[in-house]
Amino acid sequence: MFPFSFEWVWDLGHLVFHGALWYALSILGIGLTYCILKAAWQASRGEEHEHGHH
Amino acid sequence: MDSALIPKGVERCPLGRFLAFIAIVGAVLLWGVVAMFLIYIKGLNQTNMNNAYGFALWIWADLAVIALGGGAFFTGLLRYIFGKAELKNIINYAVLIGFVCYSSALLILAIDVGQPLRAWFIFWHANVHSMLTEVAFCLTCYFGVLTIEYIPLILENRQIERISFFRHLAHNMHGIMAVFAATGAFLSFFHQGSLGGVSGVLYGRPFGFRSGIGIWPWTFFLYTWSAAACGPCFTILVTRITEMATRKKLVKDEVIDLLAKIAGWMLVTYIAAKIVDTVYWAAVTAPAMGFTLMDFYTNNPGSAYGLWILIAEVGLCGVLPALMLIAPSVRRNARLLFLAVLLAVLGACLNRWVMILQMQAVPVLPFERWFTYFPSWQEIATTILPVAYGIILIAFSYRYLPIFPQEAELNPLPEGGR
Amino acid sequence: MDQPKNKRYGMVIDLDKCTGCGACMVACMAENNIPFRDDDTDKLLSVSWMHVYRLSNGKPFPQAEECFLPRPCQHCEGEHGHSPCVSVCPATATDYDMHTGIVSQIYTRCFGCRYCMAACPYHVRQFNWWDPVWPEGMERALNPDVSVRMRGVVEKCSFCYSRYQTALNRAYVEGRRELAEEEYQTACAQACPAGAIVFGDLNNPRHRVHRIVQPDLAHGGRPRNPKAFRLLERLGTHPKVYYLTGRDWVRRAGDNEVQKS
Amino acid sequence: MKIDRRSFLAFVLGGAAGTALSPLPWKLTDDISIWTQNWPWTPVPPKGETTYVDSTCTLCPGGCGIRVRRVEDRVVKIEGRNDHPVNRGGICPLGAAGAQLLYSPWRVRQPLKKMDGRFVPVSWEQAIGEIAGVLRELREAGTPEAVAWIADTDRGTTAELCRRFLTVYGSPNFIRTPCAQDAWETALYLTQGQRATAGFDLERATFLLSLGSGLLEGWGTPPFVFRARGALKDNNGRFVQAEARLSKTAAKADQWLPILPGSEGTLAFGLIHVLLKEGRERKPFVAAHTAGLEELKRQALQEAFSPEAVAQATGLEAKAVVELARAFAAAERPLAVCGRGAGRVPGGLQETLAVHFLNALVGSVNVEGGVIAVPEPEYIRWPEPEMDAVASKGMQTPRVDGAGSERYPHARYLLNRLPEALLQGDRPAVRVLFVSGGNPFYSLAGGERTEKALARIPLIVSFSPFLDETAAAAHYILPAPTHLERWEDVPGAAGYPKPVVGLARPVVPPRFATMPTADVVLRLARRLGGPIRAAFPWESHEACLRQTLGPAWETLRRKGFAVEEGFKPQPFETASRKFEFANADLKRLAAFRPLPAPGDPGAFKLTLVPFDTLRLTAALGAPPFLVKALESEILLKNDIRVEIHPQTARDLGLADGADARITTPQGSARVKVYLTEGIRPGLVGMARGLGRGAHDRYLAGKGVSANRLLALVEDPSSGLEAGWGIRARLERA
Repeated sequence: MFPFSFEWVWDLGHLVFHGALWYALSILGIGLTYCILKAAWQASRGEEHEHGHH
Repeated sequence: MDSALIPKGVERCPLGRFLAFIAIVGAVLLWGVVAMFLIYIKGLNQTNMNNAYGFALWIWADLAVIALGGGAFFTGLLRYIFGKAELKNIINYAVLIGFVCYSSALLILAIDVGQPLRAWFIFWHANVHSMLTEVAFCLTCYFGVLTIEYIPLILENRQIERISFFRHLAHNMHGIMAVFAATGAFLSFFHQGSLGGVSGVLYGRPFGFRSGIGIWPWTFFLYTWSAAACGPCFTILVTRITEMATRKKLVKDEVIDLLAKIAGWMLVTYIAAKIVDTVYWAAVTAPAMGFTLMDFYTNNPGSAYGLWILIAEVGLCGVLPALMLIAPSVRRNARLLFLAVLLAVLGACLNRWVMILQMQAVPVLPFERWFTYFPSWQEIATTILPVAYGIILIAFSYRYLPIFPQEAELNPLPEGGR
Repeated sequence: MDQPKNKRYGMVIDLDKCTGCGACMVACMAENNIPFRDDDTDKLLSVSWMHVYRLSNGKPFPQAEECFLPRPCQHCEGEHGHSPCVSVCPATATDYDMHTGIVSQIYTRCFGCRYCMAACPYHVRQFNWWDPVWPEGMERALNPDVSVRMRGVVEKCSFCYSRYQTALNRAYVEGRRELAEEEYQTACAQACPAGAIVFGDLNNPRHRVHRIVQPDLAHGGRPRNPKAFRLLERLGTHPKVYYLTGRDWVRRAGDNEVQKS
Repeated sequence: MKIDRRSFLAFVLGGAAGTALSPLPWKLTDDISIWTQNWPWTPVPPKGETTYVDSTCTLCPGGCGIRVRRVEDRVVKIEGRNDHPVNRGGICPLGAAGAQLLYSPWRVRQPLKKMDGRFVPVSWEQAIGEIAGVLRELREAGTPEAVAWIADTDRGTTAELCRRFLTVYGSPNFIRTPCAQDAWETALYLTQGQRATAGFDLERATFLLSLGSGLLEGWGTPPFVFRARGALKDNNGRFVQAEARLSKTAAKADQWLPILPGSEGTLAFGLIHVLLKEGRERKPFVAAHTAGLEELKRQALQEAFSPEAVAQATGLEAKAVVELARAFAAAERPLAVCGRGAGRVPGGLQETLAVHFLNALVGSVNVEGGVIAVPEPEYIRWPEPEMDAVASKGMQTPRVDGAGSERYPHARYLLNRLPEALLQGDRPAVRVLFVSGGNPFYSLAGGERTEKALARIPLIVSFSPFLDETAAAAHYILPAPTHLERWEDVPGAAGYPKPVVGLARPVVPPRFATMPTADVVLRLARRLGGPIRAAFPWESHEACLRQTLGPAWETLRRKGFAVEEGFKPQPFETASRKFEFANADLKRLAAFRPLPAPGDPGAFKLTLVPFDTLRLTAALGAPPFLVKALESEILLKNDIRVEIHPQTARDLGLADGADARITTPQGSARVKVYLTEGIRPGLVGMARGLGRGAHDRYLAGKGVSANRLLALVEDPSSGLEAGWGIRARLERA
């Protein structure tokens, strides 16, 4: 639900819930984007890293 | 034939045998898919649910698999946040089991709703005060986390790994896995708890209702805690079953022992809290609503919810496995360990069953009678469907992905092997 | 007296007058386009907004007594409108209207998760397990003021909300803002041949419901009339449907009581 | 361009990402959800202008005022008229479901003729012509009395036209379907000398004693009786129900006396016994307005009606009988009523007389709160028809049902005796049977024997708008319009204590090629010509109605009903001008004797007692809403459930819900049992109205019909149907 849905209300419940939700989603999104972009950059540069020890 | 796909340094059964196995499980899967389509086309009248049993086998299955899938977040938490490094040898499998559990839960949920084509309204028109909303959001997000955690495993397939981008991607994702794991644990805490809240907030249902802190009923915390306790037990159980099926040792005993020990102490604390909760509920919460404990367990011909179920859940499948798991001697005995984790897993399932099914069986209006329910074959088939799907996914993952880091070491190839 | 602005529509059902004839059920079915099926004998699979329960005092012949209890949606107020069902709906498909006290259901919003059904202790909420089908020609009797519900959604009594809207529209056209008591009546209250169902605004001291129940609005609308009671009062659902009886056992059948030994 | 794996993968992934980022999936998701909200197979009732039309319900003898809500030309809802004196806004479940009858797909859409066992559509012209042909032949053969007509009422223009038609045709065999009024009307005639129907001022009674009447289960005009019952409650009156099972009526009574079934008359005499013995009769009324008390004393003070004997016969305690009599006598406005269940079976005349005597002893006759003799409506004043010789001769023949005969001089209609009469001789006494209402093929008891008897009639014509059992068995169906599509004058409301006339009007135009029964009669008369034609000078039923009602037509059309608000009952019209407890006619009646349930108690240990419910009907069939509203204690899937006491169940080894087979001397059927403490041990309670051979798929084929298991029982004092039960056996199936 977004603020433009008619049943949206600006109350504490919404703020807490959506705050936590978007916080978590942002972390995931940023993390994933970071990994992908970095991998693309590394792949284009033909970099190699040490293998097998994660 | 498919040897190019099989991880290095390990041996797999012949492709023919593998495919035969998949075909057998696939037949079960197909049965479930037929039932699923029957339900999609004809509607939920294909089930034995009714207006008194709006939640039934499926919701139980959802709650149960999510509780058992809790092994993923908790093992991740231990591995990445609390630094239990040994657990890296089982974390892959925990993630895979979690992935199977959560995808199954989502699948079942998608079958369970009356209007699956607009099920996304739960997101769009979300009511943030509903436990189910919280469940839906966190569940979906956490499924995303599990996917993120599972992807690097796929990327480590011998053929995929040859592509530089994927190799790098897997490496990078491993690099910041702690961030994902922490987010996953955060999300898990809330959705596991919210699942507990599903019945805990129902103040019209004295059997399920619990007091609590703020908006969170005690079941909120009990569910999270029990998922953290029983999830790893399920991971151990499935690992052991996999070892039996493959006739190989895949994870070292120390690793299992550590996880079992932590699960044991979690279970001890959980079951203590559960007992306190039960006593408080029986002595204070329910009587205030006009019910005694025995109102919930007796005089219920046809529904079979006797006091035995409480004893089975808290005693046989709670206290007993808890005590077993904290005893090193039990943990060292493979059979007893197996029994202990099995009981713990059953305990979690039984808890979820009771909180959903028995909650609805108990008559609340004094002039109503106990309600009875037995699932239809369509419900059973669609509940078994994810099990078959899980077995297939695990089989493929095991065959083609390096799930068990210690497998090669524990099972050295004979001379002349690959 | 300071009269609250908001309405709190409610109902009183005199169980000593109710004869269990079923006219309320049928009137409700006709008003609200309730579907019917070849076999509607399994009441747990059947949609009926109004259901008449048959209560028994449990005594042996010939001391046996029976009572009929019509059960519409109780339109629980809970605490501040948090009725058991409204707060649990994940998709905001049901709502507690603070202006009328009516618990509504948005069928096109509902996606059939049935959490509200699990939440409602009165079994007021019913699911459309089947597509509603009318035999050829009979769909002509459908009421256009009430939408027909599709398969896969939950429905329940709305206190004939469409009648409220119709009455309000008419009043507005006539330049009035307030409805008279008789202008808005539910189909069941109107049909009841025994005069057992009284409907009106519990906030309005001139309305019969208020005068009969004498609700203690400071305490969730608890009835002050000693003959009046609500179903499952102890749960704190604060229903707006009240029942009247002079029979002790009937009153006791309305709520659970921990036996003190 | 070389497509390698890399570029292919990039294409696929890029394409997927591009599609995901485009509005397409979102738009599609949204469109699909909008589709689920508007599934084409979920009907959307068309909007339109809403109008209300006032009319009168003719689905039962109640005649309630209804307010029909229409949207354009569709009937969407039927409500009770607030301003109608009879129902005052209330409505019964059947009336509320009336639109489902109008729109029933199982209506008969045009005249049908049965050929080789199947119905084929024919024109009105053809159907009426062919039937007229048969009628002409019978007249030419000099046997016009071989025509009979069964109708569910004998009042109003339609019924009077039918009866007039039979008269000028030459047959006395117009038969009204049985009801409790048969016994009441006779009782009023014999004791008060009045040709009237019995009205009951229930609203103003303060002590209501019902001897087995299902006051809340269809007896009289339900909304009126229901309201009266509420008024009794409000006035702190008392309501006592004497009945063998805890019916809805018994459940709502202040006191339930679980008497043995069939002992109602004995109880009434027992109460009279106590009243007279203790001198508790209302002496001023008895002295001033009654005659023959001594004879009643002689009759009632017999040992057989002493409290002890009555206690023995009814299963009550002697003390309870005495207390009841005293309470009844002490009440301000006591009123006793009878007519078992919904009052569809007349019951014994002596029994009704006993109840009526009881009312007379406490002065509750023709007074406020008592039994009121409501005169038959007199607005139909047509000139006597001219009869030809054939008609006169035919009218001289005795009625086929024996009503008015030496043996049953006071009976007017005895439909229950028709089956036996039909079985006599090589040729059945009735050659042509018209049926306008009542559905006798379903509602007559007697099982297969009754069916066999009726099947002997070579030509049966049904006027039913629906394919009911009688229509299914008929040779012609000449469908009438439903109650929402035709004009009908509705005189009287069953049990209502004032004269009232309602007008039913066409709320919507007829849906099908139907014809009002009265119009069919007019057409038949025209076809037959001569004096028959001359007796019917009207163009149509509507014209007849206008002309008959005269100035009242406009009032009725405008207001919908006419009620005599200030109605005062007429003085008694007996020879003594008093209420007569005894006279020559009464003396000739066979003495009171409680009628046992037919069957050998040795072979049949239990007794089957039928009961009525407002959620089913006797004749009409139940529209889908009623079947839906039916309790699962009565119908479970397709099985009827019979009520038995847990003790009976234990003796038979039956658990709640168990399958069983019930057998009576008349037949056998599969049932499920329902255990309840609300029935006397040894009895089997069975709802009437199921076991339908015709009707729609919501009703047909469900349960069994109690009528098929019951026998016809003739009351020796009047010839009226008086069966209240039958001996039965219940076994595990």
